Amino acid sequence: MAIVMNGKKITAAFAWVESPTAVHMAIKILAGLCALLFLLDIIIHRHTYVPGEGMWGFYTFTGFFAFTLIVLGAKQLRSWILRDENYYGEQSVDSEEYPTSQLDIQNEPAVDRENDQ
Amino acid sequence: MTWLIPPLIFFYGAFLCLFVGRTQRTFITLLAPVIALVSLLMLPMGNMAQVQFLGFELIFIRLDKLAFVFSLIFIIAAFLAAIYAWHVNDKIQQVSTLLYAGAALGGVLAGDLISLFLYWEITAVASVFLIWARRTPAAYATGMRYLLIQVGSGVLLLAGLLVHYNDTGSILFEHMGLVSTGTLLIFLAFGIKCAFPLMHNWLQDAYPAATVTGTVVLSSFTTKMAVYALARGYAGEEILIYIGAVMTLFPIFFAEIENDLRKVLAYSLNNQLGFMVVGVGIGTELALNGTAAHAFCHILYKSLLFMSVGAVLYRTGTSKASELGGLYKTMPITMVCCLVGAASISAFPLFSGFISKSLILDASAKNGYYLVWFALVVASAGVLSHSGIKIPYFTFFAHDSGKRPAEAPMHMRIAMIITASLCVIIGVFPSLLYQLLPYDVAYKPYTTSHVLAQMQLLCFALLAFVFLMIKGIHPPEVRGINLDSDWVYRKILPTTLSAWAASAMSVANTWRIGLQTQASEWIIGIRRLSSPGGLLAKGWGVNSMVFVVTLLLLLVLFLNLF
Amino acid sequence: MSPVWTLLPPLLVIPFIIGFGERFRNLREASIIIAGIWLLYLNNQLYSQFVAGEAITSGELPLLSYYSLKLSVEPMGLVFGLLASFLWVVTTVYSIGYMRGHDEKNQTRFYVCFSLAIAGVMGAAYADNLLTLFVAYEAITIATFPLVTHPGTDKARNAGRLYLMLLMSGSIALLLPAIIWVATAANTLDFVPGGVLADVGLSQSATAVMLALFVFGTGKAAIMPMHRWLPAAMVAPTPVSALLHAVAVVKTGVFVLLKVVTYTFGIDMLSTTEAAQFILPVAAFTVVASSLIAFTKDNLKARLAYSTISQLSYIIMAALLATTMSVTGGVFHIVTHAFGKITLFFCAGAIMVASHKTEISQMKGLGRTMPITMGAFFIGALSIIGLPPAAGMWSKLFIAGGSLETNNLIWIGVLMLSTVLNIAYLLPIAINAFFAQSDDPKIQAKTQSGRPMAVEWNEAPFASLWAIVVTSSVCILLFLFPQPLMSLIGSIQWR
Amino acid sequence: MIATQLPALQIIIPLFAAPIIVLVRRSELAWIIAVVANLMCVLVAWKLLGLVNEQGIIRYSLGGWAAPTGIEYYVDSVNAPLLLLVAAISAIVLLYAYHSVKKSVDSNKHYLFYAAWMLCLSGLLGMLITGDAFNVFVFLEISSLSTYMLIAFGSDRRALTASFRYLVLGSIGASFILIGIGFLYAATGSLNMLDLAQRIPDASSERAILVAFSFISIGLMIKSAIFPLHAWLANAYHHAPITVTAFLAGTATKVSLYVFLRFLFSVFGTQYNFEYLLFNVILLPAAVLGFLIMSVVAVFQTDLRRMLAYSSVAQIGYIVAGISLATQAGLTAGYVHIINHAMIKTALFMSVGCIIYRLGHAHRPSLDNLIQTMPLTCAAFIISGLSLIGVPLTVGFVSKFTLIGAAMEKGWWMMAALVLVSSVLAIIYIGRVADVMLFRKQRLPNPIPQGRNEAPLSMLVPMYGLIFMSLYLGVYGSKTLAVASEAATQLLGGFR
Repeated sequence: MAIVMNGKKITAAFAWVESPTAVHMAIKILAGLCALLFLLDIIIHRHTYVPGEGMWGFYTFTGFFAFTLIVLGAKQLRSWILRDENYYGEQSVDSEEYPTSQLDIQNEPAVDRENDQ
Repeated sequence: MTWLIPPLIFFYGAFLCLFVGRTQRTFITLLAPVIALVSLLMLPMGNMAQVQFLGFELIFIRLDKLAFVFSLIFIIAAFLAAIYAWHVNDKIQQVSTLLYAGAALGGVLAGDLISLFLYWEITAVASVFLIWARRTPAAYATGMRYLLIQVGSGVLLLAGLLVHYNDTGSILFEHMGLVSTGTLLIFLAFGIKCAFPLMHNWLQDAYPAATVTGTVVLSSFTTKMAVYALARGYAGEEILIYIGAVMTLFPIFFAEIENDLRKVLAYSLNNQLGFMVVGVGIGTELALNGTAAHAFCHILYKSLLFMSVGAVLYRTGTSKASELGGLYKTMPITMVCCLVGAASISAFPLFSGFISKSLILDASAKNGYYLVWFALVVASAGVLSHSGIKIPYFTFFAHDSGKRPAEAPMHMRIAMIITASLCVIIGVFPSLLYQLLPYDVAYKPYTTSHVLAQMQLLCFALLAFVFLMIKGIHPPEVRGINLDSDWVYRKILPTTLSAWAASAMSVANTWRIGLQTQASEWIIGIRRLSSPGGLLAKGWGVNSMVFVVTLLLLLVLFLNLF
Repeated sequence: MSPVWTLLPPLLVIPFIIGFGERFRNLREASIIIAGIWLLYLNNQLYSQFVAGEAITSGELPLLSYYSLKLSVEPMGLVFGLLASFLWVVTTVYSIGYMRGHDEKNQTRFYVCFSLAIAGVMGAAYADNLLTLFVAYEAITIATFPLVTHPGTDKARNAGRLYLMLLMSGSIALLLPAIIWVATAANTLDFVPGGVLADVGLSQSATAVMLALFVFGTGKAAIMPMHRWLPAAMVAPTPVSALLHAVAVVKTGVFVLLKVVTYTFGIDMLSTTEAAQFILPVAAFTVVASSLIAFTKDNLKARLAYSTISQLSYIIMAALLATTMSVTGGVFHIVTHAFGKITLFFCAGAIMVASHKTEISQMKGLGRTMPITMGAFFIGALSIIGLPPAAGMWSKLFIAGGSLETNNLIWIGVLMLSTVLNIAYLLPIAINAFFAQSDDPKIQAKTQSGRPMAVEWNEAPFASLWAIVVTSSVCILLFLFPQPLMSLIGSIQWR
Repeated sequence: MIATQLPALQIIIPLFAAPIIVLVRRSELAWIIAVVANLMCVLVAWKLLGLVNEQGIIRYSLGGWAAPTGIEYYVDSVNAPLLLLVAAISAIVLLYAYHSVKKSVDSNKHYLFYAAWMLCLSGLLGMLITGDAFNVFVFLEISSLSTYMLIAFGSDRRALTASFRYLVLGSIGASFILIGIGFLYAATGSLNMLDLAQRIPDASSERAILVAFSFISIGLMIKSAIFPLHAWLANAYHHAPITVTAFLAGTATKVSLYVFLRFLFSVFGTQYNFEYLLFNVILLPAAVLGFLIMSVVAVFQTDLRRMLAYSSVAQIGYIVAGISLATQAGLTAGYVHIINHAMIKTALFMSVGCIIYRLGHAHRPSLDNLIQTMPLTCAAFIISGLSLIGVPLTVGFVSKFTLIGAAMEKGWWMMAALVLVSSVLAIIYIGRVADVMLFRKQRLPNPIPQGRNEAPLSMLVPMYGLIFMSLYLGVYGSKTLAVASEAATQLLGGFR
């Protein structure tokens, strides 16, 4: 759980993110949370303004399906409108790199990847 | 006091910056917002700085609560951007930032249409330098497009205000409504700057092209000034509700598939504007409060997001999602700030977006715009998809790009941390913001049902994301360009125009050659007749002269005698 | 004081110019500057006397039986006179830097013709009747002709030929008959508030024809198709292009139209008939078409020339719209465009002197070596476009406002379109100068190092730079303080 | 005493100077005598003009024989200014002539040249001053014969052909006039113009009057070189010694035009001219076609003399156009252009004379960059050229303004427009010369010698005298206009 930085070992606060167990754990927590929220909807009476809003699980379904549909829709959209980066010519802002002279690109020295795990 | 009104303080700062060195400039950019804030707080409510000018009564300061909340956030945004841009050693950027912020502030405080127009145009001219400052040919071209559209909006405003003046004899900037040609033109002018659907593409075109710091500045002012102007002039105009609804929805799809993260944020900006426009369109006190609050919060979290993506760009040289990933390892603070911004924009409870967006959603529901309300709810889920998840996930997590950039510089971190703190503070203590709002409305965002509903929406959306990722349905990040309405003026128009021009030229050439041939034939004929030795110019012999004389004599005699 | 005195300084300085000649060129140029300041002083005297409410006219010189040469002072002329005399001083200072920096030949002749032209402009500004105006108009044509052909090249001679042909044939074949027509119809050529043709009973078509004769006959106003001389005349040395072909000569053209509309036709008469509606489209077309042509020009002066044509047609439109607001804007635009365009031309000349560049495509990155020049260029361009914080905005506002009183949105649309076009062809020059990569490898090397402005300056001579700074500052000052000028224009008697 | 004899002196002085010159024979002296005589003529003409202004019409019976039997000299506000004009122009050209003649004419023929000049002058002045129709013919012949002689002095052999052609044409014109006068006499029994004017309306045979009218008109049209009867003029002007051309251009055609005016308005009366379509059908088209076609022709000429000759025909077209309007304004315009064009064209030919004096030719394409060599001459040409175009502050402007105003006043818009077209053509032909003089680079194998090589002062001074006079009258145009207007009133009012 540590990476080497400037020759020193530094504990990366968020390195756990890459461990599959942690990811699985996070997914499980999310699933649990979702279940909880779903159940709460039965218990707690939501104050509503819009007809149908009070329907059981309204927000849960809306959230899930809206998201899914948006992603699917976007995917479809991409198939229509995606073009090569040079579509507007070589000198378009979409295809060029940000001029490095104005940046301060600093990389941490080589990282010992094996220590990551 | 007239000489110390807040916009002018920025202008003075800009002027000073022209003549001083780097350190002083940096301090001026920091100091100007502070002094402007003091000046703003000292201003009394009501009209000030009224000037008789060219036969018009200009009101440079009209301070009421609506103007105040926008002014305040503009000043804060300018201050935060200044911290973030501490490292910049570019006179042009610093001067134009100050001018731009000052002009935006001036526009919000303007009490009449002419001074509004003045500031409207200054924002256009000043802001474009933040794009050009990237100093590449592409940035130049983009900046030019941006400027043309911005000034186009300005001239529409000018035309509109003149027509309006001609109709009503008044140049006061107050509630107008869509009642005449003049107000329609002004509406369109506002609409362009507010990035209405189909007029929106300058935003996605230009903001990602600006400098690292420039985008942060740009994201704060222009569009919010337009929202303010709409709120001032067209509150309750029903069409705005539908425009706003469309605005919240369609950018989501584009944002979802866009690879350049700054462009994703630009689309997201567009989508957030939609919420505000809906608020303006509803026009009730609650809705307008929602608009003002949302603008306030939005400036903060959108700045924050642009800052974090900018920091990544600053350290890695790219902001393309396909090139990034795994940066959390070396940029943890940036990552946390980004997450705060993402949570705010997605309106998680306890973050600023939640307490402002709810106002607008409730207003639309209360006023019976159910369909619009539903659109906004869907859009809220969409916001999560691109700004809440995509930005942080693909930058800092996802697959490891192998990039190990250093953490953002200290000043950027400071700026981001302050901004993130503000987002959280407002989220936790909403009354801090609410008391600034234009109308006194008692509103409690943290009711159980509210929190529950929002959490359900967001968590299930998250769940969907996880589901889609696991199933591999979620679209991968690929390099490329997504066509949008700028296709019209970047592709179709140039091609067709040049084709037209070519054919017109060829027709004109044919005509010209024809005419020239004809004319030269004539001239040759005349020349042949008239040159020395030609019929008209040679020394006629005696015979022919006498012949002519005789002929003429006969003619005269004939005429006279018969 | 009689306005005739204003003719004196530019004429009186000529013997001195010739006398000092090339040998005492410092004295020669000093004498011109003194004459310029004197002229400015005289104009200012006229201004203060006028403001004090004194009626000022000169004695008459009977040229034709009923019509005499006569000068008088009225607000429009005063604006023009003050403008030209002020800019004469500035341009003289500028041309000292330019002509020497550029090693021009025949400088004495240059300055003599220049002074003559200024005398002509003074005559035009204070002309009290159409005849005087016409005489001054022709005098300017002839005095400026040697200036166009000054370089002595084939191109210059062709340009001079075109210049003289178009302006002279235009004025003699169209403007002169129009004037004679007025004389026969109204029995007077005087400028009278409210116009002299109102009660003559000209039919609408006759009015339209007469108006067309004036508009097209005044070749100096460069409405299409009478515009060809202007780009051609750009072969002249830059101070000439700056003062004469951006200010004095062309403004005389539009000044004639404004005067004619206000004092011969009378705005009431013109706005009640449809006569102007036939010519307005031509002016509008000129505005747009010349902007489009300007795009295609890579030579800086050529582009500025087409921009001038476009801007002149703004004023023609203002005159033809014939409302108090539009004519006010037109007179105002004479001033604002003058300062904006002269700045641009000064910059073009400075670039030519300092870095020997004439083509826009060569000027990339030039802002690094010539920041003051290019900064001034930016301000001048803003003024021409009509954006704050430059004065051009106000005049455009008034012209656009005036166009509304005719209840026709198309004219305002043209102005707006032109604004956008102006941006597209003027701003890139300054922007590329600052932001684009220079072609010069030395500068490239330095800018690559991350400090974009860390290059040694290479500005034009001080005299020229000074002039540039003055004119560009005026662009901004007039934006902030247009009030005195406006109140002067506001005192025009409309009826 | 002298004052009462002034009309006679006007003719007699040059007439007597001629034989004296022949007797003297020495060229310098001949020139001096001619100049003195001519200056005296100017003085007389000046006095006469003063007298006319003071006391109106002067009538002088020659030899004491009263009119209508005797010959009467008649001076009014129509011919008095022209007397001065002709005398003055002749004087100026004479002053100028000395060097030019010395160079171009055989030195042993100088006395003949000046004698012929004096005869010509007296003939011209006589045509102007006389009030007798037959006397007009006599003086016409005097002037014509001496003109043929003067033209024949040209150095070129073609001068002889030109002179001959002019002689034939001129003789035809003169005999037409004679025939016309004969018919008039037959119909009315009088030769005195005043008398004729009174008798014509109730003449026995209207047909005879009409024939007379036709013949006289055509005859005078030939002499005035009105298009299309102008053909003699170009060659004559081209090949004559340039001084003669300058003299003739300013005087001969103008005097014929005066006689034409006299006959048309004073003798026959306006009414007549309209009734018999002369104005509308003959004169107006002749005038308009004249100034259009001849201007075009002038554009394409390469020799300056020829160019100016055709331009003269065009300018005569303007005068005739003014006349054919037959209104107060039109006549004023025509009349004032007689004066103005005389000054302009003489000055132009004088400057061409200077060029010829130095270069030996006036071939336009060979005048490259002449301004370097002869700046004053070129300036003179260009200033006069501007006047020809009608630039304000020159006399040409005064004429043009008045003419166009007159046409507009009468509603003849077309004519006004065509006058303007022809003005533009004038810009072109003058501009082409100016262009070559000022800007053309030297590119001929035999370029003009470099360095200042101005014509002698004795040529320049009179030339500039004339130019300044014309500029003065250009600025104070109201003076000539007043004279012209007075003359027009007089003409329209008929004899008083």
